[in-house]
Amino acid sequence: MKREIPLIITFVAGVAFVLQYFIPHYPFNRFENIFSDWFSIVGAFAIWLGALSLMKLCLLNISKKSSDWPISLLIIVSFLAIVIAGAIDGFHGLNNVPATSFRDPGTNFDWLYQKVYTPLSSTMFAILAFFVASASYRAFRARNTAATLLLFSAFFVMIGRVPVGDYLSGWLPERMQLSHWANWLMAFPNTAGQRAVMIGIALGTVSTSLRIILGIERSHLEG
Amino acid sequence: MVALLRIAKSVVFISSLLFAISILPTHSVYSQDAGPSSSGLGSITVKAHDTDNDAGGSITVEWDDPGYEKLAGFKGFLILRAVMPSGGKDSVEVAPFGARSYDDRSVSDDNTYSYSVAALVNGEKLMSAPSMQARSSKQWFDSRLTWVLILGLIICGAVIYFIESAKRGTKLFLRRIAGLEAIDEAVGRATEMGRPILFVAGIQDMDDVQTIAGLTILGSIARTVAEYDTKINMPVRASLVMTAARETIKHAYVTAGRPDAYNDDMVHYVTDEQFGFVAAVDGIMVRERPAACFFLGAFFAESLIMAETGNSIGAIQVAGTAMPAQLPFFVAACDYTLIGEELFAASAYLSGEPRQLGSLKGADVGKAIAMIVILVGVIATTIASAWNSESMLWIENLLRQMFSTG
Amino acid sequence: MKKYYYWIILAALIIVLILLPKPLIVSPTVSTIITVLLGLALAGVLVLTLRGHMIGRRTVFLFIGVSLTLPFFMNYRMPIKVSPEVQTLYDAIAKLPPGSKVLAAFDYDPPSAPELQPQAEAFMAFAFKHNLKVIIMGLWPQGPQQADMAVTKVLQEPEIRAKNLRYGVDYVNLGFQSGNEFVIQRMGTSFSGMFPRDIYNTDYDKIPLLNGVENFSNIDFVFNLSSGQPGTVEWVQIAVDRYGVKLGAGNTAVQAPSVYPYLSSRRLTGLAGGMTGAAEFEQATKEIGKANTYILSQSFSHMVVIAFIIIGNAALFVGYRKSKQKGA
Amino acid sequence: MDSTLIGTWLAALLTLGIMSFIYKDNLYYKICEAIFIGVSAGYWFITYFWDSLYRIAWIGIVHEGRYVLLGGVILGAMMLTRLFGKIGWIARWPLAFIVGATAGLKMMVYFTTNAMAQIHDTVYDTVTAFGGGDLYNLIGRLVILLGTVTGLVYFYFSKEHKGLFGGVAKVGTWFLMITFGASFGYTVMSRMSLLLGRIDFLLTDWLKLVK
Repeated sequence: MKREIPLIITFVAGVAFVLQYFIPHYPFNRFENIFSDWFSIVGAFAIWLGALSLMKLCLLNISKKSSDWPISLLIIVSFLAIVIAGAIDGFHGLNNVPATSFRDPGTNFDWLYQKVYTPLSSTMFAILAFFVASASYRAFRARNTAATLLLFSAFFVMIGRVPVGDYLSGWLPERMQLSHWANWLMAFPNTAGQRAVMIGIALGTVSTSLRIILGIERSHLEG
Repeated sequence: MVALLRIAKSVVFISSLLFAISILPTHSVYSQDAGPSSSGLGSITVKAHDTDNDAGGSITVEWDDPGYEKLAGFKGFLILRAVMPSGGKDSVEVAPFGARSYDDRSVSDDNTYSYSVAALVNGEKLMSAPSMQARSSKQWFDSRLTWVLILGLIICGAVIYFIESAKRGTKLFLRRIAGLEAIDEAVGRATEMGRPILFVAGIQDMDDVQTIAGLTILGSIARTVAEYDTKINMPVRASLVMTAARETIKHAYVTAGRPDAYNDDMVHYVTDEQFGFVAAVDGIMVRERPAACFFLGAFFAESLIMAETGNSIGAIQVAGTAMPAQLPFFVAACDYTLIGEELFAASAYLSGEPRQLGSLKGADVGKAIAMIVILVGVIATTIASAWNSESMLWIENLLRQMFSTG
Repeated sequence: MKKYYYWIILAALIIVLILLPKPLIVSPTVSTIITVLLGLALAGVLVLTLRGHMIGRRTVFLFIGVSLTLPFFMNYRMPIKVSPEVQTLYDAIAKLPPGSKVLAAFDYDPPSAPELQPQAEAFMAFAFKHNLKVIIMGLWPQGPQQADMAVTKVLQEPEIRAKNLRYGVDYVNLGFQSGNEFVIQRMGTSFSGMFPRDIYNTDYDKIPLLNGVENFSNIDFVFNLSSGQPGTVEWVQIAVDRYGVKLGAGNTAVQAPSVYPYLSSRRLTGLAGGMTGAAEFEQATKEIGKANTYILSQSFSHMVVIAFIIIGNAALFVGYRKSKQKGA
Repeated sequence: MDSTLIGTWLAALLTLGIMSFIYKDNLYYKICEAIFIGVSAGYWFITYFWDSLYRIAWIGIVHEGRYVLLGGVILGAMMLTRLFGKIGWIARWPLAFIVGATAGLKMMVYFTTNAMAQIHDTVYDTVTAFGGGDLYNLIGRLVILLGTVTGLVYFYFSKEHKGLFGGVAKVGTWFLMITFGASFGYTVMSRMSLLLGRIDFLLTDWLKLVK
């Protein structure tokens, strides 16, 4: 039974959500909305599991006094700091008329978000610039036909999409300029490749979904 | 499973039945010519009927304009509604300029309504005669999706057919996918070097099919890992994925006969924040120095940060994603990349189960249809426009109708 | 001991930077000299590589950092040509009559702000100057906050301040709603169902601007700023395909290629992609802002990346020749 | 020192800390990473609490009487059975529901918007180009036609890539490579602008070196 019930649930849910796509009649028209609500509620419960797993690993590090236990302590402290700030700001906001949100400008939560979370997140994203450069230095070598094509199309788009490209080719007729070639590459060969990938993905999704619905693919449900 | 398949077949049957019912007429259109109006322009003709393909609660009002909109001082068409049999008129809405139809979504399926439309010119209301009565209703099938249903049934039917025939023992040929052998090789190397394996199942939650595909590949990898007794480290970004991944790995360890070696902490949640997760994964990479990194699932901008960091520590890297925008980075920075659909196919290949492989064959039918339709469509249209061929024009129109989705 | 050198150098550098005269702008002559020096350094790297010394990642990183930072101090502006997809976007917005209701969907967060914020500011300024009514919403939690920043900044422009725009009448911020593409789906039937209250907790019905705005049929144009999922793809798939809205978008450069198919099938009206798109959009709307400053740094770093690609291939080419000679 | 100034300094120091990672892993980065993990995990924890548990579930059920939401709460509670070893298997039920619903939902969405719409556009685009007579457009559309079909051949699993079929598949991979190159080239630009944003913050807001 432990094994069958989840498979039946998967099957019924899958079929119901395929059918709802075609049926505007109540209650099928409500399915998508209900699913999105349920999903976010389940997510809110599940994050307790995640947070506890994170805390557990950190506490384990601290109790074992492993080499970087102060780092684990720092994780716990910063976690609690923003949770407490958000909880206090939130409950405080409930009493205001009209009620205010925990993330309104001026709250402690918002301060932490603006001054700690945002710079960290933006910078982590930003160091990608360095990695893009080193990856291009290494990867864009004309080793074989495929790599040469990759190199050439990247080169054209890169140079054609900055004003410098217009400087270099400004003397040519408009149809021959670099920016025009870059636009052409983006609009046609790029679209073609994207479409092939997209159609492939769509059919891959259909067959994977069917495998899931029919219970053939079920490793995530067996423990 | 046989029972489930039987249910699937009956579902297919029922849906075709529903489709058949749906193309029967479900509503009627009433219309009536209006009497002459006070301006010299002739009358506005109003039609009202149930809005097609909806969940009820809406009536579509259509009218024609004998030329009011061109008059100076024209303010708009006012739509008026009366509840039948006896109710008084109330105004619903002034339609925007140029509109000739309006969906009144404030009606109840239990009442019958009659509509009239008034042209507002210089403060005067030039009324049309009331329309015939209309009542809104719910539909059981969205008739615009008829071709979606038919094509969907063909492709799903093909998938199910090949699954069934594979189960009955028919030998199906499928070509190799480069990169799949690399998975075993990578795990083997990690074992030799005594270093761990890092697995990232993308950064989306369980409501993305790619995450599920990543997890099924994880199942195969974890089995090898359990057999070789290698260490696996899997940070996750969503708690639901953590739960599912634990089930997957646990099952793999049980199948490999080593349930005692399994530990929940192999899979650990870090944070829901995309780049916080990346910061942590990068930290794990430079400190634990895994010998092999797997990135299989839905990825966004973090793809290259992870792949380049993995590259700098000299790990074998196998990636796979169906995010077209991230594929270039994985192709550039990883040793092997499963491109788009290959990610979905990989789990079927790795399982080696005939039924799983059958489903791939079914998807190939879809690709064959796509190619044929594209080629036939283009050729038919070319011939149609060059020689005015009626039959080719018919094919062109048919294809266009089939594949238009909205 | 050597470990701490780097930190001491870094700290000293920061102190020097703090003590420097402000603002620090160099003359065109000095700018030219710096550019030439950078070029020479790259030539040096080329020579080294050709001799068989492959340079490490960190040297590449250093060049990128320097090439992005230096142009900030240069007093120079690049001429910019507006591309067709930005032009169609501008035309679509410029064609809207005053009083048109525009839905601005902010689906990005701070990391994408350098590319999208200039577009957001240019759009807001243009909309306010041309009396378009703007309804702001976000499918990303931080989106409406970004919108708020753009609005606050734009409202300080003298021409716009003179208009005395009022919240709730000329623009409104509906805030964030979770549910990704389902939100768009549900907005197809009812905006107020999805956004019962605005970001300041005012009821939907009590906001004058939203009077009569029931669903997409009451919206004249949707402008979507997007850096991922959910974003422009979802807006096209649901709002355009199912509800027939007119949609224009500003995307990050990464997102843009995956949106191009929709542009060529005309389901998307105009697209401003990446920093260049932002600079072009600023040019088209005549709202010159940060993007036009950034584009110089951008061009410098591009040249550096392209130089490194050329260097890498030169090394490969030399390697071929050497191996051929050995073979012969 | 006012809170804005402290905030700017804090943000600047955290920015430099993360950037130090590109040189190599170090204590400064580790500290910033720990703060990042803690703060962001907490951010999402509390956001889920207010946005989903309070705003959707509590307000929805208690104030608006939408009892259908109870289903979500029950599924959520089932997730938590994971914490109690013995009955932990119940957590598979909500997982099964989510996976099944996702499969059904995504299957149709991808089928219509990715497969059908793209096929439609490919045929339609080529058709309009034939009618248009513009050579530039015509060549472009033919390239789309060729690239899409050969690309699909590459993804075709049922036939070995040999002979003519293999040649066509090879052309398909070329198109994929051109696509990847174009995306990559386009992306380089975007990545630079992200770093620009941070450098702008350091130079303008923190050091006030430029206006």
